[in-house]
Amino acid sequence: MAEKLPASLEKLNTEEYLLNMGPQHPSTHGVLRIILKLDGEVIKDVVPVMGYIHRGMEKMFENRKYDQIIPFTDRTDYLSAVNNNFAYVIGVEKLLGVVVPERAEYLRVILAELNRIMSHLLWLSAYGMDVGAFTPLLYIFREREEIIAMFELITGNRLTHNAFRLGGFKYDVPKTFFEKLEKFISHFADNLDEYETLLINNVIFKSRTVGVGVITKALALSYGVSGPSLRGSDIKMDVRRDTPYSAYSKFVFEIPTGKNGDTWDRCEVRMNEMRQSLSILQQAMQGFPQGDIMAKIPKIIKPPAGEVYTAVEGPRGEVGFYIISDGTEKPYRVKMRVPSFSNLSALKDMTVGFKIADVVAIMGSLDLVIPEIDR
Amino acid sequence: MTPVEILEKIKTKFPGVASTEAFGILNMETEQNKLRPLLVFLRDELNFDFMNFMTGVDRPTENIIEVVYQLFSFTTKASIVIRVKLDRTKPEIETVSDIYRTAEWHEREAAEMFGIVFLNHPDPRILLLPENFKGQPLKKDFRHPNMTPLPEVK
Amino acid sequence: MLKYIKDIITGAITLLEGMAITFKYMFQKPITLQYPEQKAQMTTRFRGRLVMPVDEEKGDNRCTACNICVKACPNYSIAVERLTDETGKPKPKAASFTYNMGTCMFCNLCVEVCPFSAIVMSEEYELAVYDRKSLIKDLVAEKYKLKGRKGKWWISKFKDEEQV
Amino acid sequence: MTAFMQFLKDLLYDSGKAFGLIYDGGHKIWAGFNLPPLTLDIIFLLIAAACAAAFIAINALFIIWFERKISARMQLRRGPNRVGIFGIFQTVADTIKLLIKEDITPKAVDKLAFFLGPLLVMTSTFMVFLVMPFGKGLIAADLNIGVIYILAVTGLTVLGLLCAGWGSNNKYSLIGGMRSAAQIVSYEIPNVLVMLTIVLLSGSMKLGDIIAAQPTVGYVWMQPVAFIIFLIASNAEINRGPFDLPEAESELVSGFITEYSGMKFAFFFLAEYTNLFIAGALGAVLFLGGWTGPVLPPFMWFMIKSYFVVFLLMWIRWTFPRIRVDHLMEFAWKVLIPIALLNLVVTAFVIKFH
Repeated sequence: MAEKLPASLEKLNTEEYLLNMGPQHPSTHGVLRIILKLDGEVIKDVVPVMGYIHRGMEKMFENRKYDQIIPFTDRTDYLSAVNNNFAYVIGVEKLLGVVVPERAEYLRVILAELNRIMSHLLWLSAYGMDVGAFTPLLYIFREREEIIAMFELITGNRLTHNAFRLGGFKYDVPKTFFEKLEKFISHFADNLDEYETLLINNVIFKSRTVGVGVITKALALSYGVSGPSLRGSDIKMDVRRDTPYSAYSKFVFEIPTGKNGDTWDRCEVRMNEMRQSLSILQQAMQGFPQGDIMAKIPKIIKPPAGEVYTAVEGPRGEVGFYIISDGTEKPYRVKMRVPSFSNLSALKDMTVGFKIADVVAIMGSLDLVIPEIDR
Repeated sequence: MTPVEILEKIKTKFPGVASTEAFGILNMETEQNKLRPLLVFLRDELNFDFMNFMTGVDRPTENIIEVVYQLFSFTTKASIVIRVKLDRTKPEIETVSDIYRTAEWHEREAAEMFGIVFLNHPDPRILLLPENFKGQPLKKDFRHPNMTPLPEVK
Repeated sequence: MLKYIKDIITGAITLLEGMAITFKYMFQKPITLQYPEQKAQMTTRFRGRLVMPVDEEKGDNRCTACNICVKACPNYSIAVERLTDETGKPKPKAASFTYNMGTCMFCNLCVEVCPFSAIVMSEEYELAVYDRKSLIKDLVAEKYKLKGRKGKWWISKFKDEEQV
Repeated sequence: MTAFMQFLKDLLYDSGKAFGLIYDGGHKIWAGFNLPPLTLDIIFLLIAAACAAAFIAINALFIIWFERKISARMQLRRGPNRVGIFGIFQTVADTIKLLIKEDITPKAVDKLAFFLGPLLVMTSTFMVFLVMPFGKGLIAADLNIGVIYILAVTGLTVLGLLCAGWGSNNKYSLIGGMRSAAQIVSYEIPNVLVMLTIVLLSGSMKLGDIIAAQPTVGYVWMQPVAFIIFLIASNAEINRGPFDLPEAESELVSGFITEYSGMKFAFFFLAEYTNLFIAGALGAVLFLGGWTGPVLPPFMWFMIKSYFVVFLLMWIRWTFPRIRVDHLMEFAWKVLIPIALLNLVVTAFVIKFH
């Protein structure tokens, strides 16, 4: 402001104040704490504080045998347990030099894509809650329940499946699974369109998300943002396409991207991703091969000394495992590369200048899972 | 770009960088003071624009702590691992958080887990551990009073 | 001005579309499962808590106290003690099979490695108790009988499911 | 006997006449005891107030149940179905729970403001019932400035919410209180403009006259735009979704009611749902012809129409996401007020030259 204000106005002392969002807050999706510096309703600064559920996973891995680690990976990102298993399992298999039978590869892809849809559905419902629409949650949970039932059929658990084993699967698929999958595929696309009309294309929703939380291409790359959050910024990066793992090179699918890198783009990318997952599911179901479900692997797993980094495309982004083996039964060091960790680190550059309600919308669009960040 | 081509390009600029290849990923070792120029070179000239992660590895038998940087190129789809060996008694290294922004948090994590000091780090607070926690838990010789040894099974 | 009016009209249309969807759903059947009265049907592979069912032919459990499950457990929630005869020589029989449900991850690894099919994950899922001590159970002393199942059903349960 | 039947019939269909009989009879008997008539008037007034309070309580119990059932139906759920038939007594059980709960007053609160908040909110909602025409003659006082009275009294709610927000000494509550003040003040204006159109059409501010002046189908067919604006603005004024910013639970936890518990919390809850009913009733009176209608008693018609508007508001609430605070203001000042003004001007012209 160029001109000098009158003395009576200058005395007016406005204060910025700190607002503690979390660790117990309905929309931080877990025990994440965010310290907001507010000027009225406008955000001046954001500092995420975390570690409230740090369990020392990486230390635990060093004291477990290779096959015992798999159930622990479920518990980092509990919404995409299969994708975490996937990243770890293909890493150890690479170290061992095991070739997984094709049937197991296909089943892995099916489970991973189902898991992705399940996770995105939960994101969509929770995001609806974040922006104040309660009703979509209950519609979406119907579909999610169907997927969970399928997982229960194959693995026996609903959320932390412990689905994969080194070398494939312990048990083959039950017959009823494909009937259920077919039924799910037949109606899911229609329901997805309905949710898009109900929530994503709603004018209130659009006004809350378009142009909010913009992150540029260069900044997103530099922050290591991955997954749909990165693709929202018009970067066609997808581990499934860039470094194909398992059977992904056999399927035809597109990588949806956004244009502006704002919150609405990230939402739209996720919606389109579910459609792509559906098409992968269809392809995998049609081409599902016969044969073994488990490769021959040694009874005691002792990979040769060496190190490997394997990553898969999880629902939230790149899930990676950096495994160092020293030739014993237990890994020397396991580092988890978790997508939410990097995604959250970009929060400050997205939120400053927006309002409290936008913080909730932006965090929701990043699809954070806190146990994954803390590990 | 194949790993060999990348290697040749790097060798011309930075002679004396030891490297091996494992599972299709280039594994490169460099020195403490060459790390930052190397990363800048990789980012600007070879398009390694994405840092997957960085972390530490404790190796008490060799008395070193390794710092590992994994980079990925979105344009060429190549990956590279860069490792720097630090003295275990006094692990110090320059921060790279201004080259790759994601390194800021990863470095904070590595600092508290391994006791590595990142010089010139913009925000050197602890990240995940409780505030009054003593020790660096991911070091191999870390012991905590509440730790109970795992039962031996015959 | 035209854009202003157009925005209002398109906005109103999206709102009405949304309202039509909720109105449509008002006349659909609720999907609620009235929990305590109605219960969900568990699948064959469902992983409830660990049990050691009584083999009716043998009249006892099938455990030989070989400790393989103990080694397989990632969380060390199983401890097995062997039965000894009068001379102190160990017999292939478990004296006690201590299972700590508080640390169990329900990962099924112990069941998969068991060479004698002595243990299995049951279909129970209401596992909450008031006391932490009652989470630790001795499965040998429990003499569990699988409910509604006959004979050695659990041994062949995966074969019972028709495979593709 | 026939006189009694006639009295009963009057009580249902022409309550003013029946109450007049009671009033006159009461005064005759009272005069026999040689007591001043003023005391009897006060007693009658107290009885009327007690009736209104009882109505608020029972109606709130029902409306909460109604909302829970409606939302459940929309969300493929069953809603309350454990206490009583169709769970109709669920709210009663909830109220009993709230009554026996500990009433926590946090240490750092401004005690006076903290206590005054729910009281003011409740009082202002209660006062509206003075002019609410429940049926033919079933009205406490048909003031000739009825519409203005309603606007003035409902505006008082802001004070209560601000008191609650400020007094709670909680940052979330403060933001919630401030938001509600801004919101209610802004949305008062389109509401006034819409009511002004109705006043222009009917030529009176007395609610009884407005009802009488309406054609049997109500003003809604003549003023559809005004009706929609009324729905939006009154929905915003009673702080319900998609305008529930002051208590947005995903942003501000619960806004100004974060620190309240027990009976004070119940007061806010009661006020919210009573306000919902008032919005519905006003909609019925101003646009749907109030208590007029065939066959059924006027009171029934009034309730049916009110609940229809209430249902519309619930439908809106359970469909849409929450609007953002700056969009809320923009919407009021840039969309609603211009349209309402235009509507008013057009109406005025049509009336003048028709």
